[in-house]
Amino acid sequence: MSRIGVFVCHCGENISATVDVAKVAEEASKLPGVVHSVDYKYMCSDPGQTLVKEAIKEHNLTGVVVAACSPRMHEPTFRKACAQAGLNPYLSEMANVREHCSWVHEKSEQTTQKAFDVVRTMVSKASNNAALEPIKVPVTKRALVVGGGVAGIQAALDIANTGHKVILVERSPSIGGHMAQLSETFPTLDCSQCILTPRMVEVAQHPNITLYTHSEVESVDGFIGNFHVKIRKKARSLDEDLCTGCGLCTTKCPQKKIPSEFEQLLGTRPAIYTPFPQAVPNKPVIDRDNCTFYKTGKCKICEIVCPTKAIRFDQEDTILEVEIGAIVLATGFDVKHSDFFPEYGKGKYKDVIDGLQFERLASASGPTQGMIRRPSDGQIPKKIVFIACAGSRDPAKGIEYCSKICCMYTAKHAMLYKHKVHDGEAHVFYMDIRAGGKMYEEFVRRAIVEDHVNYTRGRVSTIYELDGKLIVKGADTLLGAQSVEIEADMVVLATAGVASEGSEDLAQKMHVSYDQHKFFAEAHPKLKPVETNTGGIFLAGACQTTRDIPDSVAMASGAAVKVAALFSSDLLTREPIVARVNRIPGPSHSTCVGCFLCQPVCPYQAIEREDIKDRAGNIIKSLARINEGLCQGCGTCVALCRSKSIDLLGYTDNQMHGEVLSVLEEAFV
Amino acid sequence: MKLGIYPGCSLTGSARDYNESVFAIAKACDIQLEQVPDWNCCGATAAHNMNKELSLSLPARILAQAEKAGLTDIVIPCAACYSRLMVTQHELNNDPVLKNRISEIIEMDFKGTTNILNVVQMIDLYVSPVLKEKIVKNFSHKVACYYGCLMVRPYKVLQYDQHEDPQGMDNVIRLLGGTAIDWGYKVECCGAGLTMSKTEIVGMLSGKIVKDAARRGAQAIVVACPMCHSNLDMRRPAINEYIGEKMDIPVIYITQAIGLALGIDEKTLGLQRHFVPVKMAEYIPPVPESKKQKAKEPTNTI
Amino acid sequence: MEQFEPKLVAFVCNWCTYAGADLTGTSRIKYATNVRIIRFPCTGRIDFMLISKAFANGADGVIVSGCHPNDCHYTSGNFHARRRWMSFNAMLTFMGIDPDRIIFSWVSAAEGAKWADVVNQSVEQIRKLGPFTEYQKLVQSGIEEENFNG
Amino acid sequence: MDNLRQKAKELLESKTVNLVIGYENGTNGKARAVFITDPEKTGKLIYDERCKQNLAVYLNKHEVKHYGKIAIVAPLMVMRSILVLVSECQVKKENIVALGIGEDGSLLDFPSLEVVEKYVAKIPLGNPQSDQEILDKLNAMTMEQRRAFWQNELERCFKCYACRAACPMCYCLRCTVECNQPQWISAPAHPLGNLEWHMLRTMHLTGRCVSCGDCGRACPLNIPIHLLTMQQAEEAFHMFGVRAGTSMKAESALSTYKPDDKENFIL
Repeated sequence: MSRIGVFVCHCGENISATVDVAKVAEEASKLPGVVHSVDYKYMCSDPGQTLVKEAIKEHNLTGVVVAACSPRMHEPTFRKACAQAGLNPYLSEMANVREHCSWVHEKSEQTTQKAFDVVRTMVSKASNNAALEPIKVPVTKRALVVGGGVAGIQAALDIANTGHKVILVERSPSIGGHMAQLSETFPTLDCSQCILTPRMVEVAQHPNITLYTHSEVESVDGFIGNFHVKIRKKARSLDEDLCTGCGLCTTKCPQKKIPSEFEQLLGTRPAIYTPFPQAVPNKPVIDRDNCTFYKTGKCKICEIVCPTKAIRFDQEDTILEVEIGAIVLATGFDVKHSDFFPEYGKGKYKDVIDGLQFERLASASGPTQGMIRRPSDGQIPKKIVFIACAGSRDPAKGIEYCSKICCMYTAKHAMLYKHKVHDGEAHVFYMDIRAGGKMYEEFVRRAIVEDHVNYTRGRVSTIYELDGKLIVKGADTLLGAQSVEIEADMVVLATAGVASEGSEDLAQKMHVSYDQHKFFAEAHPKLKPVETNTGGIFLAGACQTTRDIPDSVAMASGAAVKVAALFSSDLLTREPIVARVNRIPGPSHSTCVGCFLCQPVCPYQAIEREDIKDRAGNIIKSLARINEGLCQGCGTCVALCRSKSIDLLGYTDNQMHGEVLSVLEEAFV
Repeated sequence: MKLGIYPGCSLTGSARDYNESVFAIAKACDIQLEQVPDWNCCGATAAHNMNKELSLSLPARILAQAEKAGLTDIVIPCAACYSRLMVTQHELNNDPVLKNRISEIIEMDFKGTTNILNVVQMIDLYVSPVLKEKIVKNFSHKVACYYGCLMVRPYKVLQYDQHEDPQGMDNVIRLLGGTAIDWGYKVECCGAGLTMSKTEIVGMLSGKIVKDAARRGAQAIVVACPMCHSNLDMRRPAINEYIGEKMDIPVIYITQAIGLALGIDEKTLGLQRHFVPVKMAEYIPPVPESKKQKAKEPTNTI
Repeated sequence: MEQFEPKLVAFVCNWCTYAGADLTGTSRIKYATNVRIIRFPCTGRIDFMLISKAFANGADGVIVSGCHPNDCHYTSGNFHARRRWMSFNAMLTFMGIDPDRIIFSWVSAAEGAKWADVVNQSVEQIRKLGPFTEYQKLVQSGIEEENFNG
Repeated sequence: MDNLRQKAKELLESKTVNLVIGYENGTNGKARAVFITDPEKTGKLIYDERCKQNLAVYLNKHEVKHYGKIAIVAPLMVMRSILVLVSECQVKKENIVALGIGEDGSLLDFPSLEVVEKYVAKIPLGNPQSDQEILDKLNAMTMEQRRAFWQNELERCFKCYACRAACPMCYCLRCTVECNQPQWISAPAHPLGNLEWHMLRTMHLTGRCVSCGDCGRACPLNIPIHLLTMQQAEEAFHMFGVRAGTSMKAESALSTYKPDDKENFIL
C-alpha cells in the first residue's frame, strides 16, 4: 500500500482566495493511501520544501503530491526536494490547482471541489508511480562533419578548437564548396577565395581534424553519443602519401577538353585533375569516366611523368569504419540550371546562364580570367538581363519558397558587370527586393544609384533568340503591367537554390527528417534551428535551407557548440520518460508479436528489431525494442500497439487509466 | 478503332476545314469517329464569364451524353471545347458537392470517367504509330507550330505537354519529314475571343505571331485550334495593317499537314476554304525579315 | 429546475494545450468549472479506449486537445492522433454513438483565450445534449446484470 | 480445378513447398479447409463458390508455420490477407506461394508475391456488393436508428471471440481484452463490455481489414460484426486513400499519416 503525502499550497492568496485549501487538505487526508495531508502558505519556499522533506522522512512516504501551481513551473523544484529527502524524484506529482483552477474560476464550492478532484487524480497517479532512474549513455568524443563547404569548414574548426577530434568528409576532391567558386562576396565585395583559402589550409593542418575528400558517408548506425559510421573513400587512383601535388600529371594529360564541374562547365580540365589551383588537399584525382587509359587500356602518361610514382590505376574504393559521438550535416545546396526553364529556352541558348556560372565568369581565376565574356562566342556582352526569382517563389515550378540569397547576389552581379564593362547596360527583373541584413539594403541601393543598374519590377514570361540577340519579354508591374522587351546579349538567371543532390538519400541514412523540398528539417523552427529530430545530429549551413555565407558560418558555430556541449561530459543523462516493450519474463515471452507497425509511427526511429535466437542460431521470435538513447517519450507507439506490449514510463497505461477513473469519482468522500 | 468525337460549334461552322481534315485522316488511319449524341455548345468563353454553374453544366451534359452512349474516349479537336470539358471534369471530380449539384441541373448522372483527348493526343495515340507506312510524300516544309493558350494551359488541369515549350505538334511535323522551327511565339495569345469585339487587338497580338514565324523563314504556321486559325488566317487584313506589310504565310491545321503527307487531296482537307491561299507545293520562303528594313515596334523597348 | 452541470474530462498534450491552459490561468481568464484536465505527453499517446473509459465512468463529454498540425513537439504525434480520431469518429458515427460528445481541438501554448473558449463552448454543447444516458444506461444494465449473475 | 490440383502436386513433389492449404469437400455439402502434405492427395482440392473461408488465418498458426514453405489457395481476399501479413512481418514472403484464383475461378500464375501486388493493384477493391448494400442502408439511417440497431445486435454477443479467431489479422499473442493491468475491456458479456470489445476490434482492424467477412460468418449468433470493419475499410479508403492488403510495405492507415489529412471536426 502506498504512503502518500499531500501538500496543499496557498500560494499566498493566489490559490486560497478562491479555493478552500484547508478543506482540500482535510478531504485529501481521507483518500486511500494518503497518510499525511497539510496546507501551507508557500510550498515552494524553503520552509515549504522543508515541510515536504521532513514529512517524507517522518511518515516514510512512498509518494508526494504537491497541490500548487503548474508542474511546468515547479515540478523540478519538488522533484529535487524529494531527491534530497531520499525519495526517488519521479514519485512526486503536482496537482495544478492554480493555473488550471484558482486563477480561472471564481470562489465557489465548485472551485474547491475541482481542486480536490485534481488532487485526488494526482494521488491516484502517485500511487501508480514507480521509481525511475535517469538514463545514462556513454559518449564517444569524436565528431563527424559531412560536407566541406564554408559551413562544414567552420563547424570542423570550431569543434577541433575545443579539443575534440573531428572527421570531415567531403564528396568532391577538394573542400571549399560553393564559396570557393564565388568571385566576390556581398556586401563588401571582398574576394571569396582570399578569405576562404586560409580556412581551408587550417583544416588540412589542424591536428584534431582528419580530412577525407572524394569520400562519402556509406551508412550510419547507432544513436546519440554512439554512432557507428562507414565512410566510402572513393579511389583517387593515386597514393596520397607519395603524391607531392606537383601537378605535372595534370599538365601532361592528353585529355584536356573535359567540361570542368568547378567552372560550371564553362571551362575545361584534364582527366587527372585538381578542381582548382588552391584545392585542399592539393592532390589530383583521376576521372575514370573520361580517362583514356580506363577507356582504351592505353596511355598511362601520368604514371610515366609522375616523379614520385604515385599513380595507382588499380586502386579500389576503401570503406573506413569509425565510432562517432555527434554528427554535423553541412551538405549545402545546389542551384537549378537554365535547362529547368522551358520558357527561357530550356538550356538551348548558350548565353542564358545561371548565377553560379556568372560567378565563374566574374572570377579572376575563372575561365575568362574575370572578363565578362559570353559563352557562345566569347564577345563582351553590352547588355545583360538579370532575372531574379528564376524558379523561386513559383508554385508552378514546385518551389514555393524564397531562395533568399539571389536578391543580393544579383545586385552584386550587376554591379560587378558594370565595374568591368563600363558602357554595358544591366537590367534586373525582380519580384521584390529582399535585402534584410547588415549593409544589404545599402548595397542594393548602391547598385541602383551609383552603378546605374536598371531595376524593373516584374516577371519575364519568355526568352527567345532572334538574329543573335536574346529577346527578353517581360512586364513592368510598376507601370501598369506594361509589356517590356529587351534585346540582350546575355541573360543571367538567379536560379532557385535547392537541396543538394543526394540529400534525400543521406537523410534516410542518417534517419534525419527532411521537408518536401528535401532540405533537412530542424527540430524546432525557432528554438532548435541547428538540432535535428535525431539526437546527436546537427545542421549547419544551406542544407537546412538556402542561406548566405554569414548565416551559414554562424549556424556552423552554433552546431559546433551543441557538439561541444554534448562532449562536455562522459555520460549523457536523459529523463527516463521513454517507451519500453514488455519483455518480462524474458524476451521470448514478450507479448510483442513483432508486427512493427509501431516503427513508421516513431518520429525518432527509436524502434529497432530484436531477434531472439535459439542455441542453434535460428530466429525464434522477432520483437520491437526501443532504443532509449533515441526515444523522446511521445508515446504514440504505446497508443498504437494492439497487444499493449509497449508502455511509456511516467505515463503508463495503468497510470493514465487510473487517472481517468479517479478524475470521475463522485464528489467529496 | 472507335473513338467518340465532340465537334463543337466551330467545327460545324468557321472551322469546317478542320473538321473535314480530322475526319479525312481518321478515315485514312482506320479510326471510326462517332459523334457524341445530342451534343450541345460547350459554353466557350461566354459562359464562364457569366455564370459558373452554367459554364460547368454545359460541358458536364456533353460528357454525361458521352458516358451514356458508352464512349469512353472522346477526341475534341477544338482547343476551346477541349479546355472547357477538361476543366469541367477536373473541377467536378475534385468537388463531390458541386458534382451532385451539376448532376441535378443537367438531370443526368455525371461520373467524370471519360478520357478526353485533344487532337494531338489522338494523333500521338492512333495516327503516329501507323504514319510511317502510310506517308506517300514527305511534308518537307519548314513550319512554325503554334499552340496558343488553350491546348496547354492551365497545366494543373490538362497535364499535357510542357506548357512553356510544347513539343506535341513539333514531333508530328518531324515524323512527317518536315522541320519545326524554334521560335518565340509558340504559346503566346492570339487574341482569341476578342476577334469580334476588338479586332485591332487581335491584329496586334496575332500580328506578332505571324511576323516572328515569317521572319524565321517558316513556310506555314501549323495550328490545332479553330480560334487560332481564324485569328491568324481570317484576320490577316488586320494583321497586315498592324505589321504594315502584306504577309502571305498560310495557316494550316496539323491534321491538314498530315493529310497532305498522306496524299489526301486538298479539297478533301478543306484547304480551299482558307482566306490566305495555301500553296504548299510551290511555296517560296520570303526573304528573312532581318535582311529587310525593320518594321516599327510599338512595344516599349528599352 | 436546476441547470444540468455536465462532467467533462480533457485529455491534453503537455506541450501545447496544457501550457495553453496554464496561460489561461496566468491571464486570469475565467471559464466553466466542469472540466478536469489530464496531462499526456502528446496527443499521440491518447488511447481511444481511454475516451470510452471516461464515458463508461460517467463523463458526459470529453475534450481532446493538442498542438496544431506541424507544431507537434514530437513532430508527428498529432498527425497520427488526427488519423486515429478521424477513424474513431467515423466508427462512433456508424455505431450510432453521438460523436458530438467528444470535442477535438488544437490549442497552442499561446492560445490561452482559445482554451477558455473551447471549454466554455464544450460545456454548453454537452449541456444541450444532456447527460450521456445512452452510454450510462449500458453501464447500468451491465452492473445490474453482474449483480443478477453474481 | 485440374490446373490447381496439378500445380499443387508439382509444388509438393518438387519440394518447393511442404504444405498446401486449400479447400476440400466437407460434410453437409460444405467446403472446408484442407492441409495437404502428400502430393498424391492433391486430388482433394476444390475451388468453387462455396469456398468462402479466408484461409490466410492459418498462415500465422504455429502448427502451420512449422512447415516452412507453404502454398495456399488464394482468391482475392487471401491474396490481400497475405500482403497484410507480410507487411506486418507475420509471414515471410519467400515462404508463401500463392495459388491465385482469378475472379472467374481460373488458376493464376504468381511466381512471387510482387506479382500478387501488381495483380491486386489492377482489381477494383471494395466490400462485397451485398454487404455494401447493407452498409449503405445503415448509413442512410439516423444516428438513433443505428444506435438501436447496434445495441440490439451487440446485446446478443456473449464474447466467444470466434470473430477474433476467424480473422487473419487478429494474430496477437495477447489481445487487449486479456490485459487486466489495466482492465481495458470490461470482462463480462454485458452491453458495455460488448460495446467496448467491438469498438476495440473495429479500431484495431481499421486500415487492416480486407473485407473477407469471415468474422461475421464465424459468429454463432449471426451478429453482422463484419459490417463494422467493412465500414471502416471504406472510411479509411475515403479519408486516407489507402486500402489494406495492396502492398507489402508497412503502410497501414493508422501507422502512417499525411500532413494534409482532411477532417472537419477539430476546432
